[in-house]
Amino acid sequence: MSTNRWLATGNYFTSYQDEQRLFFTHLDRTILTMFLLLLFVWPLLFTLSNKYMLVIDNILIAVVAIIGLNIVTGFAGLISIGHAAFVGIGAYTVASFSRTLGDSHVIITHAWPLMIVLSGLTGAVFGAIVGLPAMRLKHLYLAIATLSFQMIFTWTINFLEFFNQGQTISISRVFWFTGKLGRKDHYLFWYYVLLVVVVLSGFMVRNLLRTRYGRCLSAVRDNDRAADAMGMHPGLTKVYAFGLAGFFAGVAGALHAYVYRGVGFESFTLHHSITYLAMAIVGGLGTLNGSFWGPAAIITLELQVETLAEHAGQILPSTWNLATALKPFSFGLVIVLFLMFEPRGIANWWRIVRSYTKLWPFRY
Amino acid sequence: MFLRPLCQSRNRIVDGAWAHCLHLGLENCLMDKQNSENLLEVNNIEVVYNDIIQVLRGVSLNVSKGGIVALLGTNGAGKTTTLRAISGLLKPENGFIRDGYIKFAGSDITNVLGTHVVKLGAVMVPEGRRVFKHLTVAENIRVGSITRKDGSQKIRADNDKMYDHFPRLSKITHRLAGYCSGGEQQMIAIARALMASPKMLMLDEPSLGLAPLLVKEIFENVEAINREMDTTILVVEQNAKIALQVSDYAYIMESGKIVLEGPSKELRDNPDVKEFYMGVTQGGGRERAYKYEISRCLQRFNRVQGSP
Amino acid sequence: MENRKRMTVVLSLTLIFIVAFTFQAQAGQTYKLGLSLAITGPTSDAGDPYSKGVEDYFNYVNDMKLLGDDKIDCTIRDDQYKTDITKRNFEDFLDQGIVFYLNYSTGSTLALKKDFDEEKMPTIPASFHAGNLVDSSYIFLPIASYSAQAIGLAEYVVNNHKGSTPKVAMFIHPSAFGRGPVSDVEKAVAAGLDMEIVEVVEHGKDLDNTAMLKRLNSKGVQYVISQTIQSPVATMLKDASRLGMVAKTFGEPPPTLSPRSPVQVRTPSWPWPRSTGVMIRLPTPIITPMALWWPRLLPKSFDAPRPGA
Amino acid sequence: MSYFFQLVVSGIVVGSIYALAALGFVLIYKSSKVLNIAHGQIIAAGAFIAYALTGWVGIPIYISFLLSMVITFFLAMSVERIFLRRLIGEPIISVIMVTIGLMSIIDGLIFLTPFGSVNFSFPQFLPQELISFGGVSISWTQLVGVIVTVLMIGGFSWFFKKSTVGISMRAVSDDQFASMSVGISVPRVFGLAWATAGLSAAAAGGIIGNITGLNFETLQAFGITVFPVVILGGLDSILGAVVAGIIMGVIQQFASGYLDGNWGLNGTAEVLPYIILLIILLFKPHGLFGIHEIERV
Repeated sequence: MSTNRWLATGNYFTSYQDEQRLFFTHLDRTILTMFLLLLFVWPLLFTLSNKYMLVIDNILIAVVAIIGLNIVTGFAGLISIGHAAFVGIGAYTVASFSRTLGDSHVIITHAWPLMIVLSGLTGAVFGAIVGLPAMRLKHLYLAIATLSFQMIFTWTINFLEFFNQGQTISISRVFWFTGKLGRKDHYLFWYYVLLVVVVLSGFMVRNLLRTRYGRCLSAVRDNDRAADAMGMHPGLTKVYAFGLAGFFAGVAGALHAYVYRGVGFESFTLHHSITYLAMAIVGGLGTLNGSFWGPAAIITLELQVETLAEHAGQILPSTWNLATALKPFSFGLVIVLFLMFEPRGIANWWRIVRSYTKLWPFRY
Repeated sequence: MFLRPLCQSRNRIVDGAWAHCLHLGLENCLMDKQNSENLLEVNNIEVVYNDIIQVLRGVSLNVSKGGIVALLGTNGAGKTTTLRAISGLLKPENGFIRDGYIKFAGSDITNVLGTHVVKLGAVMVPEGRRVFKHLTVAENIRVGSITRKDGSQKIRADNDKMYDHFPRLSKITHRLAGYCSGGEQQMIAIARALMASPKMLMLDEPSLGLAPLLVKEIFENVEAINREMDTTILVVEQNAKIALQVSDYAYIMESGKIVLEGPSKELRDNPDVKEFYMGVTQGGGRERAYKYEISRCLQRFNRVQGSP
Repeated sequence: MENRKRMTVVLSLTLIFIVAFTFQAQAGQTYKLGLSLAITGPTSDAGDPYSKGVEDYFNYVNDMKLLGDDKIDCTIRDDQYKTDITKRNFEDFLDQGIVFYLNYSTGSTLALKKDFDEEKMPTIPASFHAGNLVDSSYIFLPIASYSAQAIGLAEYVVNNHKGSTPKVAMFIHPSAFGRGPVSDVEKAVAAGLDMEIVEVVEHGKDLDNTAMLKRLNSKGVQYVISQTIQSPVATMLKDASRLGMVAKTFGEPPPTLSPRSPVQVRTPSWPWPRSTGVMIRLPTPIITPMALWWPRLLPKSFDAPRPGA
Repeated sequence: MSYFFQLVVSGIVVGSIYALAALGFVLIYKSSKVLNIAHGQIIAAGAFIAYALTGWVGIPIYISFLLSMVITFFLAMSVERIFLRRLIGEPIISVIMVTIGLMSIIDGLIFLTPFGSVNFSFPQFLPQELISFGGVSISWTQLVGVIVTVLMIGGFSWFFKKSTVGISMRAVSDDQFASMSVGISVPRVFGLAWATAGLSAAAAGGIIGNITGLNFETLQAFGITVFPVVILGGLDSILGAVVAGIIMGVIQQFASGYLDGNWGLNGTAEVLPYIILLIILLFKPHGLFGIHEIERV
């Protein structure tokens, strides 16, 4: 490690511990701190409309979910086509309380941090249970096991009277120290909550990867037989991975329930699972910062395409379905182009940018 | 014609083998005049992977019709890359022939797709046997005939010929190839390649991971193929001893270059070859080997440092 | 989806009515409206023409100066049948300052009910689920709710049935709008409608309904009241006629693309009974009122009077 | 008892149509180890092309079915050519994601046509009468569906077992490098796999379209509906697809015949296949007929 950690411009690792530091240089840490500060401060400086606040909240919810998906699909290499169901488990944990106690019971409105953690734990339990087949199944067969879970989840929610047969179960606004949240500050308030959750989850995952278990994950992904030979238990590792993914998904689900003030099964269908996968891949599988890029990119793209389709609809005759067609078409095209030309996702651009600036001001 | 690549200034010869090379090269040149018809001509090729990693630095070799030629070298010398360059299989590994040319049976096959090369009659048996594990032995062999256009009659006849040649396979035609033993798998791989009725067969380390007895059997088979089917053979080996016994002519590679070549008989007696490739040392050999290793390490190190 | 052919006409007229009377507008004012619906995604076969109908209708209103100098500016957004996107669209519309909101699916209408009330935003959903009206004072249904329609059919069955108590089954979509009418019909039966509901069938993506129909038959079911989208009913009708039950439509003769005008839906190869209701008469008659939508009907009918068109 | 038999027969009929729809997955998976999520869209496209040819162009219906198979054959081949050829050698998950993207792209293209939002139906071309024996009845449409399925599946099994091209397609799925070394053109094999999958999809589309009518949502949903069939059969086995298809078909019919309406259950046919799939996978991790990966270290 270089003596001056402000001006270090290169790799000066002298031990493995060095390589596992959270921040390689003071500069890294300072930049990150500043960036986080900025994230906390900007809403105070100028206000966004409710729509865009909701969009940002939506991105952050997806980030939490994708962090989970990245653990199971990116770090452990297990394709999960049922992630929306895990998110749904979290949301329906909150919803069950609302259903049994009434939607404005004090537990829901005041003890919401507890509810969020509880949803995470429920998600983890279900994740581990769904992960059990991973002890035996591999590759696509496992992916289909998660798909089955998705289908069973949807059916159960849609069938059981307890879950209001899939119809929206409402959840009332929460209380903060200032009293009950109004409609105006609703999205802003949850923006801050989400931000805290995202930062915490980010650090959790970053730290997780530095532990023995984190290394187990990538070892199992790369070759589970070899990992077995090294004394790791591939099956259990996978089950843990599903459990962790379930935890993050559950947290995301609870947050979704609170932000949207209601839980309906339409938000947790197979289509959403696939969108989550798309987010993870566009962001960059197996990278932490990919979990941030992916949701941001996909949701922004959706918005942009929507605007584009609207403009196209105004110019083109309405008899032609072009504007309608444009939306799925361009959405699909972006995913395909990404995979064709940048299969490692946006995280790879980030990596390239970083490696350019890493040695700054010195060059090769 | 052998002199040209050897004399190029960028081909720094690794060790004291320089003189030998020049000497043998001249001699070969003269010898080669007698059976000068070259089936394969590799001229000074340079191969890069991913546009930056240079693996071959000007390799030239010739395979004359009907002969058995061996290409020897240690791990990472570039033998397999050479073979892949010839058989058009660099592309899947993101490799590319940047310089030089390869001619097979008169036509240029530099950077040509593998299918085309097979159609021209040069077939490779890949390293590590690579049989189709989930296909039966019979299906494995049949796949080899995919590029042939000369009628099912001939193909069927060839198919039978394979079983005559490898009687061991005729007993296990319906077994999945993945469950066959290593030796059987190697035979399947060779038979599969022969089904394309090649003019030249390229074997990539046929001895890899096989018991000595099996290695012997395989090489006997190779000789028989060469003899009976009039197939030219280019064999890449680490096992210099057996390769030099079987082949007529041999090249030795080192760090992406041919450092030594000559008729196998002569190479067998060459002290350097004996020392470095057959593990036989004569007086003080150990020390020399040690020094050589060090110099090579240094050289590699310099190269790594020097590269962008 | 959950639409009848004249639905948009009624809907729009009601809407104009509300708009015209709610806001005593000055001359030349523009009213902003918002419509969020599924142009793509599930049920887009109904949503897409619905959006065109609304668009054309407001063009018609503006062109014909039905509101005098006032104009209506209706923004139409696709929500892909997703509640999340509907909510986003609604927030966006609010930011744009709409005075009236048009919604589409049952799910999102129920999910956003509270928002409508909080924002005091009058809303007409395309879903006529009776449950929309519960605990809500800003959702309006311009025509009879699905429940009312289903009860109407039940009454039709009872009135026209000869003999003992008719046995009825309900064939419904596995969602809120499908299930909604069931309990209301059950209530009507409890209140004295002389009818027996033998079974409620929630269909899936079935390729073959033979088993279901045979089961209903063996339970003595005489009528089927269905409340769902087109495709499952079409498959069921085919299977029904295959089993020897003859389908018969009632209501208006539908517009057709084919020379074979299926006033009588007899042929299994003609899966789209193009009318508001279908009756299958077999050993026993089955009535299927269906939520049907014939695309393009509305624009066509408005083509003629439009100036310059 | 005839109720039971009717359920079995209906199950077999539905199951064989599932098998035909699943065949497309198997064909692509067999050679390139890719699960084509966009298969439902290709099925829909096949059905729409057939309708467009007969309904708008006026070609006789049988010929338009054949033509649609031919057109879809080349369409699928060009899809492979344009989108997937570059991805040879990329991780499988990326390739699967590309097919997900493809799903959206084809959706968009279909929304350009009237098929995206209007329902159509094939003109009727088969006899109306029922074929019944002993209280059990099926329609001509279904019978033709079963016959086409049997023909297609028989043909493809023969193709993969006996023809050199078929064997080499299996070889490519086994070891791409080795197959290149014997001169198989791997991209061409992939193209062929997609093309044959397209062909089978068009056939499936024609049959399903005849049964349910031409509704885009319904048709494309088949891509997902047959997943349990594909997996239960073992992903790369044609025979597996048939057996699993019939098992799933019969299970669904039994579910809706015996479970629905009793004990307050409903719509069990939607979920039961997945539950049974999970249970079977726990005992047979490679499906019923899937190839066990031969891992010799």
